[in-house]
Parts: sequence; structure tokens; C-alpha cells
Amino acid sequence: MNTLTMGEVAARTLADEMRRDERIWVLGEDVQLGGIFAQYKGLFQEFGPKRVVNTPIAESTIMGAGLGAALVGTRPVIEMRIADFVMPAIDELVNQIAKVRYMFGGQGRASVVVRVPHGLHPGSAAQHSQVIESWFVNVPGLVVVAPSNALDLAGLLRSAVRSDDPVVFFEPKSFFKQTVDMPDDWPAIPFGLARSVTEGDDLTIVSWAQAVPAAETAAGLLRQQGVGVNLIDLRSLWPWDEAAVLASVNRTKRLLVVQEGPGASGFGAEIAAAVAEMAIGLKAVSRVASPRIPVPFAPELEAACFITPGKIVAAAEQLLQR
Amino acid sequence: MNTLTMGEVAARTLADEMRRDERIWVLGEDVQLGGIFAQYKGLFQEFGPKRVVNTPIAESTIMGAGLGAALVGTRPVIEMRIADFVMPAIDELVNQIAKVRYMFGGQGRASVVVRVPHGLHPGSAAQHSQVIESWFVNVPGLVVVAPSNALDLAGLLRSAVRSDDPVVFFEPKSFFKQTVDMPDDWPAIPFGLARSVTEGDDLTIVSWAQAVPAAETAAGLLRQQGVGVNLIDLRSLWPWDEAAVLASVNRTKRLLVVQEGPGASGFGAEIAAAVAEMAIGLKAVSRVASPRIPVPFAPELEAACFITPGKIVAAAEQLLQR
Amino acid sequence: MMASRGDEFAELHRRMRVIRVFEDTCVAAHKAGEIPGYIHSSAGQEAVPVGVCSVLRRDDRITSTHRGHGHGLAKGADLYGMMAELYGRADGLCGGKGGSMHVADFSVGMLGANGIVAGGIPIAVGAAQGLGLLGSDAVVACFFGDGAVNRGPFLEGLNWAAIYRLPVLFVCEDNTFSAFTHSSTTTAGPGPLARAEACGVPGERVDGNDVAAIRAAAERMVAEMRAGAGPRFLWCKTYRFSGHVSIDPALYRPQADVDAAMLRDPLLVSRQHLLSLGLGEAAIDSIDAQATRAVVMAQTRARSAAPPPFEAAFRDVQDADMPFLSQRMGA
Amino acid sequence: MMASRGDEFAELHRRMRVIRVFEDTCVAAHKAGEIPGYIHSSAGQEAVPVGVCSVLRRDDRITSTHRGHGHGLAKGADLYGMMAELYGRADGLCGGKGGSMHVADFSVGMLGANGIVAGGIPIAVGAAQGLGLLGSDAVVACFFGDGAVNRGPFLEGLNWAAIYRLPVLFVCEDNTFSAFTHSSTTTAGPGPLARAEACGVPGERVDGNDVAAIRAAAERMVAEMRAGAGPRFLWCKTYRFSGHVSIDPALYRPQADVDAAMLRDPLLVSRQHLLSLGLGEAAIDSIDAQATRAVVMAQTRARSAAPPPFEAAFRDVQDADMPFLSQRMGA
Ligand SMILES: Cc1ncc(C[n+]2csc(CCOP(=O)(O)OP(=O)(O)O)c2C)c(N)n1
Ligand SMILES: Cc1ncc(C[n+]2csc(CCOP(=O)(O)OP(=O)(O)O)c2C)c(N)n1
Ligand SMILES: [Mg+2]
Ligand SMILES: [Mg+2]
Repeated sequence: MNTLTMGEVAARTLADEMRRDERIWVLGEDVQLGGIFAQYKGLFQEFGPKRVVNTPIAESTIMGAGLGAALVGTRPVIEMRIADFVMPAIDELVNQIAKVRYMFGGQGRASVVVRVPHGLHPGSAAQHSQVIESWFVNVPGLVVVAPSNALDLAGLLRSAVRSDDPVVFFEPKSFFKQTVDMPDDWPAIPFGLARSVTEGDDLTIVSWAQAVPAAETAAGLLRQQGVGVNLIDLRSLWPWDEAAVLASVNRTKRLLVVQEGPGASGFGAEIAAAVAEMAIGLKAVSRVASPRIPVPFAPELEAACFITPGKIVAAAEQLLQR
Repeated sequence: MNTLTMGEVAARTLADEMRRDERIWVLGEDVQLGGIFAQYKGLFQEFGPKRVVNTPIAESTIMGAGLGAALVGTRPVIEMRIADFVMPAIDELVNQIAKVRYMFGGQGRASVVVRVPHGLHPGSAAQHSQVIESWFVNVPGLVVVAPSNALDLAGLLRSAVRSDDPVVFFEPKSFFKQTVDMPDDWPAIPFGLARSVTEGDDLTIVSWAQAVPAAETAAGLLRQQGVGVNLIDLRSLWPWDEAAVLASVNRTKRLLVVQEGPGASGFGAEIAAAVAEMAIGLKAVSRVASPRIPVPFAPELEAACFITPGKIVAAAEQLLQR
Repeated sequence: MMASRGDEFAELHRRMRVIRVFEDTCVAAHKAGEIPGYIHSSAGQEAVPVGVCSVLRRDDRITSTHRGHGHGLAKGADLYGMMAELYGRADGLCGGKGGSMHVADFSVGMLGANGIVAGGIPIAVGAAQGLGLLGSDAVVACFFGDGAVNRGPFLEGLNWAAIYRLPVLFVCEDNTFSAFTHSSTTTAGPGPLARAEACGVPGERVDGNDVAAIRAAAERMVAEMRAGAGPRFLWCKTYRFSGHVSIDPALYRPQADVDAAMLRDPLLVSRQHLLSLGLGEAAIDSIDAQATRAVVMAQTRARSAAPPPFEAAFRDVQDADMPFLSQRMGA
Repeated sequence: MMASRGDEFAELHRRMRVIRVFEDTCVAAHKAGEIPGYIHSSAGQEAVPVGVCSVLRRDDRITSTHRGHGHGLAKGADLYGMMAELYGRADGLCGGKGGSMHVADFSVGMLGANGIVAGGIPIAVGAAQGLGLLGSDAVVACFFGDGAVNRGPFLEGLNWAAIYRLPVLFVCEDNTFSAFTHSSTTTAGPGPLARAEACGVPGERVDGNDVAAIRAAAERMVAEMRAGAGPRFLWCKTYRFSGHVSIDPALYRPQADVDAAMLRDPLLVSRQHLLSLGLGEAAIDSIDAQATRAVVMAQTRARSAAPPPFEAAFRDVQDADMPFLSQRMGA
């Protein structure tokens, strides 16, 4: 067991993989200094300037150059700093990376990992707080993951850098400094496999990314009220663990989806819709999400966007009455 | 009554509005020649090069300059050519246009209309066929409309250019050449108001944009089988006509959402999810959408993506058995 | 308007001092946990916005960057309103909804700081185009950093301004760094001005620490622009005195460079200039003290000002909306 | 490899003729409803890809544009495979999934046509960077139009190539138009080459209709690049003989310009050159006829080739997927 920050876990995992496979390299702004969340700490020292490449502020080209480098056989890890800065690079990600394999009839692969720290973070306001997962679930060709904690992040990062598919890798940016006790070794976690956080038969809560800790606290509070919650941390958004979610909902008959970011056409809508289509005997479904407002700056207003145990418990109580 | 193409209807509507309000102007590639769907035909001749502005191929700046011009009090109509080319301009649309009013505390408004011909069109392949409506529904600050026909397009275009909100205006690009009989005068259509296309009590079909004609045909076929379909053309995606949809589903107890473009996290997911949350006595819900694949070129493959009456009828029949 | 060259530059000096004290105060308040979010201090760069904005009319517009306090204050934004904004108060310029990275004061033509590098460039050219359509002869000054010259909007915006002959003064505030990276490692070729000229925007390089030089160049260029000559470019070489953000110790800066930069502190340069114009040390000290007092007063007031009411979070989103649905999930 | 200068340029002439006939054939087939989608003909511009690719090795890479047939054929893509792709056949280079706008042949280093203007630029610089990491001395030629020089990726990509000293040959295929617009109205300043130089990429302007001149310049530049000199820029001035797309009559082109351009048809220029090298009229005619026959044969075969099987639509999407869910809705 080692006590590490999530940033350190991320850096060590990538270092492991880079030792294993010389084709893996990193490009992004300020990565040689370790990245703004220290998630690349030490990599420059170990792998040097050819494999840990500081770039100009040019997200379109960071993304597009990653693609070009993949097409000749390297495996780039493309650092985007935060989700909001992916936007100047959406063209390269969606029009090119997601489609090259398909539109060229399988001649090339865009084996890239696009790393995207995302989510709410105190005081970050409208342009540094966004959650845009659902956009990429809507894009054929992309794997989308959004782990909530260090162990899952590490395991999925292994899978991502080993994957031949392009992976949009959302990271819970507010958790990078949190420490965890890590085993000496941590394995890859396959895409599409959820993690059951708490067991229970009265209610299924599906959550992911930065909303999970609040959901876990809420599950505990509900347990105290005698309500058994099966909390599922999805971890992967596409593919997502349909089997686990359906099995749970078919048992509990009630689904609460809990996510950060605007609920309207957020990824939670896809879960709720798919469950409504496929579950048997579903009694009630509901979503807890941020309201559809830009994220405001003042802490008193920003509170409207954060997902709290209180909001989840309130929604669960309503759901249980239906 | 005049027989006009949808392109002509669009051009006449905008000309009307530009006569009414001198602050309205158009910017985009090749708009002086009338736009690639002739949807601006004649405007350059009438309004000249200051109000119908040909731009460089520079979508980011077309979008961003539109915003700047709005902030000083003009009302730009921003032409994006097709949805796929919005991607280089997402940063300006989502990080800036959608947020300026809010993050500056109401000091400025981004009163722009972003015109986006979208959808499948034969032979257009992966980078010229996309449907990305749900991304903008997910973005606070944006109005999103997606009319399916000339009359609705014209009426919503009036509302859009008069609106102080930024409007992402999706246009059914395959229909621009179709002719319609238009009244002499056509009124504005408010945002958020759906249109009931066919009436019926057995099944609610919610559709919009280019999927509507197939849904209408399907409704006719189902009617012949004795199934009464209430087909609702949403027209506006945000705000959307929750009241009309819920009233219908509460009557029929069955909802089929029919859309072009990938279903996974498509806008149909939001409708299905919201209905699952709010409808009373819902028996079954299902979606017909394009599969989650890039749009292939060969007509034999492309067929997988088009929404046909046959696919809709098949899904409806399944739904009616549940 | 201004009585003499001495008075004129004394006023510019005062504005620079206000910005310096504002920045230092806010960095300290942020470190003390009083101000949420991030602070990008423009300490060391004050001559640029003050010099440029001193030749602008109130109805001229500016666009800004993530490092935008100085731009706003130089354009005439209310000092207390800006401080209150950073504190996230209802009295803030944006009602507390923007914070440091989104300070804006449309009433004085300050169209907003921006959290996106180069984000102000397309806005500036569009603003100029819109003003032209409205028949105004107002101009737009567009501030951006040396890091922004490597982003696409730089090329697109300059080309745009040139083809439409728009009255945009592009001001490259070259403080030597792009976040934690020395910009020389990420910028190829002869530099920002050559790029501008290649896009059809003429300009010049000035000492970014000399407010008089900046003012003189900007004055000439703005006159040309207002006369219809099209866009102009001003490359101001300066140095960032502090870290990229308040908590950045900026250890990656060679100490010798920092020391050299401190000797060229724009406030020192300005002081020398004022002395040469005949002002006395005491007069300058009193200007400085007055500026400091103004900032302290603004801070004292902002500290005890009220936060915005919770309902404000749901205001100014969009007129056509689904408030029930949009709030249901998060309320 | 090539026996004499006469043979060498005869081969280049043949390649250009193949492209010309290919383009004209496909435009006609599209108008006749045989080929779906859009056709962007490169007729009139053949000297550029043929000249450049004649100095490339098979393991060198190229990136292309929406007008990419010529790039592919010049780099050695299979003629029938390309024709079959345009016809949407299973035998097509992309199995019929790409069509005209996405022809690619990775086996000869042709990394794909591109439906996004300037879309190939970042891919090209990344490919060069990746090749360097793999220890290869292969170079990358990046083709783009005169319209692309106004998009952000142009600036970003050139700066990128320069700071990392990447072996990228940027080839601006300046055919005078950006879709339906004369590029002079949308491009400010002294032009593409000046922009490249301002980003640290040296280069030169050549006659885009003279395959010998292009080949000579490219040969020199590629040698420099392979020796580690970093990126180079080639501005090739030429003219688009047809409309932007097959159905565009291109009435916006002044007839005098069109007439003048026809006199500088790269195939005429090449014929003159071959005559000057001692080839006879009959020999050249026979090269032309041979090229024509090859295209006709490819077309005949493509016409009757089989379409891809429906299941192919669901192949090569992604390995980690939810096939049930993803097909359920649309199947
Ligand atoms: C598009 C984008 N990419 C990255 C960032 C993160 N970032 C914020 S400031 C900054 C450095 C900007 O450098 P420069 O333009 O020189 O401005 P300065 O900070 O020196 O004032 C970076 C990379 C951003 N805000 N926007
Ligand atoms: C980003 C983007 N914007 C717009 C278009 C539509 N479009 C296709 S080709 C073209 C003109 C391109 O001009 P140029 O780069 O000179 O290439 P050419 O067509 O002359 O070969 C345009 C505007 C596009 N494909 N991509
Ligand atoms: Mg800087
Ligand atoms: Mg061209």
C-alpha cells in the first residue's frame, strides 16, 4: 500500500505504460512541468522532450497532430488541460479522429487518448467548469470514459493507452490532489464495466465522475432511513454497462441518474432513456443534474450547480413515493 | 398562394426581416452568391455588400465576429454552410456566445442566429451529413430549433432574428429545393410550440427535422392498420413543447421518438428521458434513430442511416405489443 | 482635456499605480482565501493598457484576456465594481457571476475579460464590423498575449480585419510567458509583428514598459484607423512580474531575467519620466499613495458587500427557456 | 530509376494525363448519375501533385484536401481502387465507405482526402512528428488550397512544424478560388508565402502549371528537409479549370481569365517541354492515349463492380462498442 495523490497515481500509471510501449508519448501545454494537476509529474525527467512534448497554445493542432502521429503508428496521449479547451479542437476530434478508421475503410486507426480533466471546481466560473460528456457519446467512433476515483482512473488509463480505439478520457479534476491508499500494482479495467459501490434492492442510483462521492454519501443517508441503494458507478460512458444497470433496475424498479453538468441532453438522458426502453416493470425514473445555467462565479450561486447528497436524497425520496 | 422552393421561402423571409430592421445582416462563405442552398438568393442584390458579407473560410471567426457585432448592437445572421462546419466554431458558440449574457451579469446580449443546414443528404458521407442538435440543447444560453418544412422554417426564422437570445437554427438541408404552396404572408412561430401533424390515440410519435416526412408516411401506414398516431413535430428543441408531448403521451401511453442522426445521446434521449420521468401510466417508450456509425458513402450502406417509414412502422408495431 | 504634459502623464502614472496595487491586493486576498477562483495578475504590464486606453474615447471598445483587470481599469471601469466582482459580490460589475476571468464593463466599452486564450480576437473584429454598420467611427482595441499568436484566431482575425479594413488596434502584450512556458520555445519565426504584416496589418514594436511610447504609438495609429486606414498592430514587449496565477511561484523564470525586468518596471520608468517633466518626488509619492488608498477603500467595501441572492443564478440565462425543466433536476 | 530526362518527364506527363482524364470522366459520370455525392475536379492543377510526389519515396506521406484524386493518383494510389471508391464499390480504396471526398491509400502513404478545408494540415505535422519519434527519415507533403490559408490551422500547423523542425513540405495549391469566391477578396496581405515565412517556414513561389519547375523546387526542398532543415513551403500558382464541384458552371470566373489559364494548361506546358526534350508529337499522343485507356478500363470495371455488403456499414466503427444498443435503434 502506498499513499498517493490521484495525480501521482495517474503519472505512475502512464509512466508504467510508457516503459512498456515506446510508441506512447504525450503532447500538450506545460506537460513538461508535470501538467496543471501534476498528473504528468516526473514523466519529462524520465522520458525526455521527444516523448513529453510541450506545445504552443493551439488545441486544434494538439488534437490534429495527435491524429497524424497515430496514423503513422505512434500512440499519442493528447492533453487538453480542461474540458472547456477541447472546444477549439472539436473539429479535429469529431470530424477527423472519430471517423478516419471508418471512412478510410479500416486503413488507419486513430489510437489516441484524449485526456480531459472536467467538471465543477470551486470558483472556476462559466468557461472553466464544463461537463460535455454526452457530446462524445453522440459521436460514433469514440470510446468515452469518466472515472470517479484514482483506482478507476488508473485502470481505465491503462486500457485507454492500450486501446486501438480513440478514447476521450474525462478525469475528475477536483480530485487530483486527494490521496488514496493504492495497492502496489493496479490492473487495467476494461471499458464498459461498471462498479457497484453500494448494494441495495430499493433503488438504483447510476452515477459517474465527480458526482459519485455525493451519491455515495446519499446512499449512506438513505440506508439510515432503511432504503437500500444499489449505487452503480458507470466509469465508462460508451460503451456503458447496460447489463449491470438493467439487472439492478429490474430488481429495484426505480432509477435515479445522478450527474454533474446540465441535465438537458446530458449523458444521464441516455441512461434514463435506455432504461425506460428496456427495463421490465420500471416504476419510476428521475435525474439529478446541474440546472441548465452557465456556471456562475460567486460561491453562493455556484452552489446551484454542485451535486450534493441533500439534492440526491430529496430526489430519491420523491422517487420512492411513486 | 405562391409555389416556392424552401430556399426561396427562407430568402424572402429574411429579406422581409432585413427590411424591417436595419441592424440585421448576414455573414458567411459565399452568401453573396445566394448561399449553397440558394437560401440567401437576391439578398446581396437588395442589401449590398455591407449587409450581406462574404467571408474567408474561417468558421471560428465567422462565429466570433458575429458575436462581436452583436455586442455593439447589430443582429448578425451567421451562416455555417452545414452542421459539420460548426465544429471549428464550437468554442466561439459555446464558450462565448452562449455565456456572455450570463457571465457578464446581463450587460450584453449575443443576439445572433446561427444558421446550420444539417442532416443526411445522399452521397455526403461522414463529414457532410452530421446531426449534432443535442450538443447545443446541452448548452445553457442557447435556443435550438430544427424545423422540418418551409412554413415552419420561415415562421421560426422570423422569431429567431427577432429574438434577443442566440438561436442555433438547424435547417433540413435536403428539403431546400422542394417546392411548397405558400400563403402570401407567413407569420412568426414562437419557440417551444410543437405542431400536431396527425391525430390519434394509440401512439405518440415525436419527431423533428428531416425525419418528419418519414414519420408522417409511417403514421399513414399505421392508420391503415387501424393504429391512430398522434405525430408531433417538435420544431423547437429547446425550449421544447413539453405540454403537448406530455398531454399526448398521457393519452396514448406509448411514445416513439424518431430522429435522424445517432440515437446515443441524440436529442431523442432527452425526450424519452423526460417523458419517462413525467408521464403518467406510461406503458412503453422507444427510439428510432440512425445507428451509432459514421455516415458511409455508398448508397447501399448509407441506407443504414436514413430514417424510413418501414423502420418506424416496425418499431411502432413492437411498441404496441408492449 | 488634460492640462499639461506633466498632468497628463501624472494621470497615467496614477492609473498604472491603481492597477499595480489592485493586482497585488487581489493576489494577497486570493492567497488569504478571501477571493475565490484564480487571479491572473498583470503586475509589470500596466503601461500597455494604460497607454493604449489613454487615447481611446469612451465609446471605443476593448476586448481583453484572462489577465484583464488592468484592461478594464484602464478603460475606466469602476474600481469598486471590479473589486466587488472579484469578491463575488452582488455589487460586482457582473453581479458576481463572472469573477476575475470575466470582468466586464460595457458602460465604458470594456467588452469583457475572457477565459479562452485569443478568445477576444474574433469578438474585436466583429465589434469593429458592427460599429461600421451602425455608422459609428468608434474603434476597437484588442488586447492579447504572446501565447495567443500561436492560436488560429490570431491569423483569422487579423486577415479579417485587413480585408474589411476594420478599425482594430491589435495589441500584443508580450510578457514573455505563455502560462508556465517561455514563449520563445513555442513561437517560431520573427515574431508577432511579422505575422501581422503577413496578414496585411501594419504596425510597430514599442517598449511595453514605457507608457509614453505606447501612448504616442497608439495615438498615431488610432488617428489613422479612425481616418479609415484599417487595422494596426502594436507589439509591446514587457515582462510578467508574478506567476501565471496567484499561486504560481514562477520558479521557471531565470532570476537574472526577473531582476532585469524589475529595473524596467513601468512604474519606475514612468516615475523617471515624470521627474524629467518637472514633477517632484513628493508629488509622485502622493499620487501613488492616493492610488493605494483608492484600492484599499474599494477592498474594504467589497469585503463587507453582500453576495448575490441565490435566485440570481437563474437570471440572464435565456428569455426562451424551460425554467421548470431546467431547474427541476438541479433544484 | 528513370532512364533519361525525356523518359522521366514523359512519365510525369502520363501521370498528369491520367489525372486529367480521371477528373473529366468522373465529372461526367457524376452528372450522368453514376457516381453519388460530389466531385471536386482538380483538372488544371495536375502539375502540383505530380511534380511534388515525383520526388517522394513510397514511405513518405501526404495529406490532401476535398480535391484529392490527383494527390492520391500522383502518390501511387491504385487507379481502379480510386475509381471504384468514387463509384461506392466494395473494391474501392475505402471499401466504398469514403467516396470522392475521402479517398485514401495508406499503402502508398496517402493519408486521405479531407472534407474539411485545412483539415490535413495538423495531420501532416503530427505525422511528421510521429515519424521522427519512430526514427524514420520519411517526410510529409501537405497539400492545401489557397482558401485554407485563412483558416486557423494554417498558422498553428506552420508554427508547429517550425518549432519542432519537422520535415513537412507545405504545398499551397493556389487555384485562385475558394469555392465560389475569388480568393483575392478574402485573403489580405502579400500572400501565402509571406505568411509561411512569418511563421518561420521558408519557401518559394513556383509556376503551378510547370511540372518541371515544381519537381525541381520540391526535389531541393525535400533533400533539405531530409537532412534535418525543418519545414519548407511551396506556393504553386495555378487555376481551377472547372467549377468548384461538378455541377458548378463557375460563371463567376471572368472569361478572359479562363482563356488565359487554358493557354497555360499544365498538360500543354508539359507537352512543350517534352517536345523540347526531343520527344515527338506521336510519342506524346500515344502516352495520352494510353493514359486515357487506363482510366476507361478502370471505369468500365468499377461500373460493374459489386457494392459493399450491408454489414460493412457496421464494421470498422470501434472495437469497444455496444453493437446491440447502437444498431437497435436504426436496424
Ligand atoms: C484555448 C485556451 N487554451 C489554454 C488555456 C489555458 N491558459 C490560460 S492563460 C494561458 C497562457 C496564455 O499566454 P499569453 O497569451 O501569453 O497570455 P498571458 O498569460 O501571458 O497574459 C493558458 C495556456 C486557455 N485559457 N485557453
Ligand atoms: C471548414 C470548412 N469550411 C467550409 C467548407 C466548404 N468548402 C469546401 S471546399 C471550399 C473551398 C476551398 O478552397 P481552397 O482551399 O482554395 O481549395 P480548392 O477548392 O480551391 O481546391 C469550401 C469553402 C469546408 N469543406 N470546410
Ligand atoms: Mg504571455
Ligand atoms: Mg482554391
